[in-house]
Amino acid sequence: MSLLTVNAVTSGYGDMEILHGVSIEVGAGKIVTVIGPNGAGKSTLMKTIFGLLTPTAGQITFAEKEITGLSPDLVVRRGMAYVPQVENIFPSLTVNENLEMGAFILTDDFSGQMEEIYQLFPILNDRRKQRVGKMSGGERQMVAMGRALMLDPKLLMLDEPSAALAPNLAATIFERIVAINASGVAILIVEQNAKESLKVSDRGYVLASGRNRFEDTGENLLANQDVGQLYLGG
Amino acid sequence: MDILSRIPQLLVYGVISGSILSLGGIGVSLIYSIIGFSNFAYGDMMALGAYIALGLFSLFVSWSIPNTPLGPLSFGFGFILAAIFAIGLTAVAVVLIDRILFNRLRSHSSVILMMSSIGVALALRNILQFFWGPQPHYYIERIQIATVIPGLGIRIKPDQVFIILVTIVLVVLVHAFLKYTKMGKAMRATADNNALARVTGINTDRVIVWTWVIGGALAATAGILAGIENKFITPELGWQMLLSIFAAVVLGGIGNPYGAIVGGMVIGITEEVSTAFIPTGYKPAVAFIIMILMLIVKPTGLLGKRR
Amino acid sequence: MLVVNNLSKCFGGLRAVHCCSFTVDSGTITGLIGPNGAGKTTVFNLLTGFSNPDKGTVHFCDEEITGLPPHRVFKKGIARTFQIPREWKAMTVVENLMLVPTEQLGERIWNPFLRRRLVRKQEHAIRERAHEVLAFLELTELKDEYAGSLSGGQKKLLELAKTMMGKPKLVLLDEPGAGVNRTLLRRLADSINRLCTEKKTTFLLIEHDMDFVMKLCNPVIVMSEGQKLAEGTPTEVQKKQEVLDAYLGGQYVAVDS
Amino acid sequence: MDTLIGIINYVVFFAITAGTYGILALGLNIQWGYTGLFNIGIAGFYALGAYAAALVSGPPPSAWDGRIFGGFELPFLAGLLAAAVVCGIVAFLIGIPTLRLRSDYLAIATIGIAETIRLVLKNESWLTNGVWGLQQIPSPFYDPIHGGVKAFLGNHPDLQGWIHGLFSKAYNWFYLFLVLAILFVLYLIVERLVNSPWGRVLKAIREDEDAVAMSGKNTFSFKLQALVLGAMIMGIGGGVYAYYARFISPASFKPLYGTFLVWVMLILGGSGNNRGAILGSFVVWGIWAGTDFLTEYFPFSATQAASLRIIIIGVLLEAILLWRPQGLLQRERKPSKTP
Repeated sequence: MSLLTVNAVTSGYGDMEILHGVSIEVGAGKIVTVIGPNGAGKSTLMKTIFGLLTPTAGQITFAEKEITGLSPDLVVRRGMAYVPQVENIFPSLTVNENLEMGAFILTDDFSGQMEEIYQLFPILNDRRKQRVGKMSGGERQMVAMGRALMLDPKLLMLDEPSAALAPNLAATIFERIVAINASGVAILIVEQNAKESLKVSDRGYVLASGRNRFEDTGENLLANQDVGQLYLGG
Repeated sequence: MDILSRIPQLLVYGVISGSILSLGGIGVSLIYSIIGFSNFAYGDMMALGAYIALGLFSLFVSWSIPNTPLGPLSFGFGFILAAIFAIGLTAVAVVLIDRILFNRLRSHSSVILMMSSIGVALALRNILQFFWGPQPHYYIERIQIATVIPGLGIRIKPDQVFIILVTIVLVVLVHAFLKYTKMGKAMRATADNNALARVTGINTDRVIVWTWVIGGALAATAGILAGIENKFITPELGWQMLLSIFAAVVLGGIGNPYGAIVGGMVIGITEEVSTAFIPTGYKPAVAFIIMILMLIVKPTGLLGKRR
Repeated sequence: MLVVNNLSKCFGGLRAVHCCSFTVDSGTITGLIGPNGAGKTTVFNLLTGFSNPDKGTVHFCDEEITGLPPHRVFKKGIARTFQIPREWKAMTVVENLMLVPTEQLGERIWNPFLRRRLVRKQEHAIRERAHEVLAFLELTELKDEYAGSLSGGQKKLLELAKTMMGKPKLVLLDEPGAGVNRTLLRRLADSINRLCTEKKTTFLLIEHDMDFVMKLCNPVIVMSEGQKLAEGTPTEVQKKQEVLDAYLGGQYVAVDS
Repeated sequence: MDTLIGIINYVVFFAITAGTYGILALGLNIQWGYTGLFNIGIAGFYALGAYAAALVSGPPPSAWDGRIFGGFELPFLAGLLAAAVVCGIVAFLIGIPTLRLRSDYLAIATIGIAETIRLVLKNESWLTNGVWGLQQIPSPFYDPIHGGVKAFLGNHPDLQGWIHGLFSKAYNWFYLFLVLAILFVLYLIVERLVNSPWGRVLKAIREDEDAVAMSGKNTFSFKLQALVLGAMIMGIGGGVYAYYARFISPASFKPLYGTFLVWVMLILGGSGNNRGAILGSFVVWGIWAGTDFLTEYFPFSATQAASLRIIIIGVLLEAILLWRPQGLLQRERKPSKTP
């Protein structure tokens, strides 16, 4: 069953069109990675799905309802969460407060969900009262993911979760992503450094210059020499 | 020797005016960090609060709501009730101004918001002047006798103790609000990163309304307390304090409400102590010079973050 | 022409550029490619004085320019563009170009009065130069448009035009092709090519559109983890396994604090 | 006939004041319209210029004056020069700590300097004569013109009444001519500057300061020059006022109202356009003067009427910001000549 369907979406900033009809699909409970060289339109795709950019053509369907052009706060309520690549935490708030902000739209008790997140990221458990601004890149990324998970979303979208992280930390992040997925959350990742991400993915898409180029299982894409050529042209 | 002996007394006066400056400074800082501009109408929002309290108080007197002085204070229940209503009404008025004006200009640069706040400042002040005239109005005309604190030789009036206590209570309340309530945290989050706050599902428009509510309430309180301390109010009451409030905010680090408290106290005390050495009329200039020195030494202020 | 030796720069705990060495030969269009975060833009910033290197040297035309402030670097003959075009929106295209030349007499407040004729003469020369540049890039019809009303691609061309105003020896282009449509991209590549052959301008450019790089650049320098990983003709670079690895799984070294 | 004479005399008086404001608006236009500097201490520079001119040109302290300084009885132009120089120095000192920071700081600092200037004028009697102000500031060529006309009219009592009415205020005509001439010269100077490469840098700073710095220009220096030059022009405006009023005191300078009126004039006329600045000063001064007549029809006290006028101007400012932010005249776009 498909959770998210992006169908021939065209989008961009102002008069600058970046996506020229991109289609992807995320099944419920799956991990999907979108890779591609810089400028391929990966982040633009994320922002368009989440309603930060309005598509000029195409449809986006989520949980069997159309969400094309819906504003972010409504998309959040439908069960989708988004972790931007940079500036994805509130630096002057503590870990606990960052997580609480993730649950801003909830009116009922969310302490159970919060405990689950602390179990998922034990490093954060000891630092609940610490200001996130003083924490390292890897810990910030975990806070950002934790914040996004507070609403118990059906789909978690991560924009380059391993960017600017040391390799061992990046490995930890991907390990956590698998753990989050095991609890039933579908995950859509955008990555430039594709290997780690494709290893854990059920399915992968390759974008180039705002268009779909390849689509296959993660393993097959890793083995596909043509994908590499796409990065290097020719 | 004579000058030095006056300093302890001046320190006490400094804490009193510093209290009022701190309250104003917190409001200016919150508005700056969350809404993103220096609000030059803040002083006149203070005056608005003071006049609404005056209006309600005379109304309550005409309704024979009792105002027997509470203990050693110069005012009683009727005045306190008027003040509380005035604080609420000022908050409402300030939110209305935002809806009509600032909210619609928010897509422009912060300089345009600053400019429009100057228009609001003059309009508010002259609305007060239109209805009440430029002459001073008295809350209570009774003269209060200062008590001398034995041993120290410092004189202080019960009303002044009240001002300091109200300030402490409000600072604690604002701190608790920002620290422990959901809306307070959302306000800090919005100040940190407005775009992320929206992505997270925080209703930033409601955050802005709340910011004005708190900013307006603090303005009214500061205005009323200034009226109690001065014994009278004029439409220029807030404007006369605005420069000192801005100096306090810049000193503490613009956009940091805790810095505003520190800055308010420093400015309040320095202004009062300076009167031992230079003419009283130069108080605002003293604040201004401290501010300029701070800008030269460390533009981010005492508690400011480096950007 | 440009010799970069052992350049290093750390931001916080992050080694953005680490012992990076390469050279750019006169008369070439050199491509600088590499995965995200490889340190390419940081190298540009270090070359042009927008940040100072922790270590290493930069020589330009046999002269050391390490750590010179931007305007001095500019005067030595190195111009650059930025990833995101920064045009002066409410000024016309011509005005945008005319602002660029440094040391304009008329920028001293008294000269428009005291040395009016000289200022006029210089202004006339600068205007002609701007018209020339616009003609060269086939932008003449846009000269009196407000820069803010140009399309994304036209703004990129304007950026290139701005660098040309100073007759630089070396031009650094940061992602000239990003957000530019195919037609304009071809024009951009053509303009760069003509500038190189006709005006003898040397180019060093960061670009992610590989077709663009492969067609235009020779040689190509590949950066990864803040270092030079490979260098060669486009086809040579394409075949190297380590380059592919860098793109698909490379992580640059970070000292996580 | 008398009403007509009255109206003519009023119009002359009106135009003198509007022209003085036009000078201030030109100064502000350099700072805000071309460079984007947010100065809200205009009244401070205005007052400073007026006092500087008065001290340079006025008589030495008299026996009952509190001041012990000034009164050099220097000519008109020397006074205007002093006004410009003093304002320029103060602006320079304010600009140094604030122009590298966000625009809020310049705003707060300029309002602070205006307030400080006001306090100095009030308190430093040795220099300013305190609240009593400076008197007998000589209007240029007052004696020859006023005296000459008076003598002529005295010698010709047979002339009709309206001629007497009209010419008894002849000095105002001369002063109007003087104000307009100064305004025109300043306009030419500012126009030449903003259309020079210097002005081009200012406009670019207004659009995107960082990008100008990246082009190798010292933006701080340009901003400082614009602030200083604008303040000098404002100082000249103050001087022009002082020579006409012949008496100035701290009460002549309402700290915020003056500043505010000039801002509304510039915004309404069209910031970034010098003709707009001058047009705006005449239009807004017209509205200001017009509301004076209007309020007479309502049963308001004098202070109420004054308040009402400021409220009207305040609402006008907000209306412009909301609905016509570009003002009456837009920024000029000069087509480039093809060689």
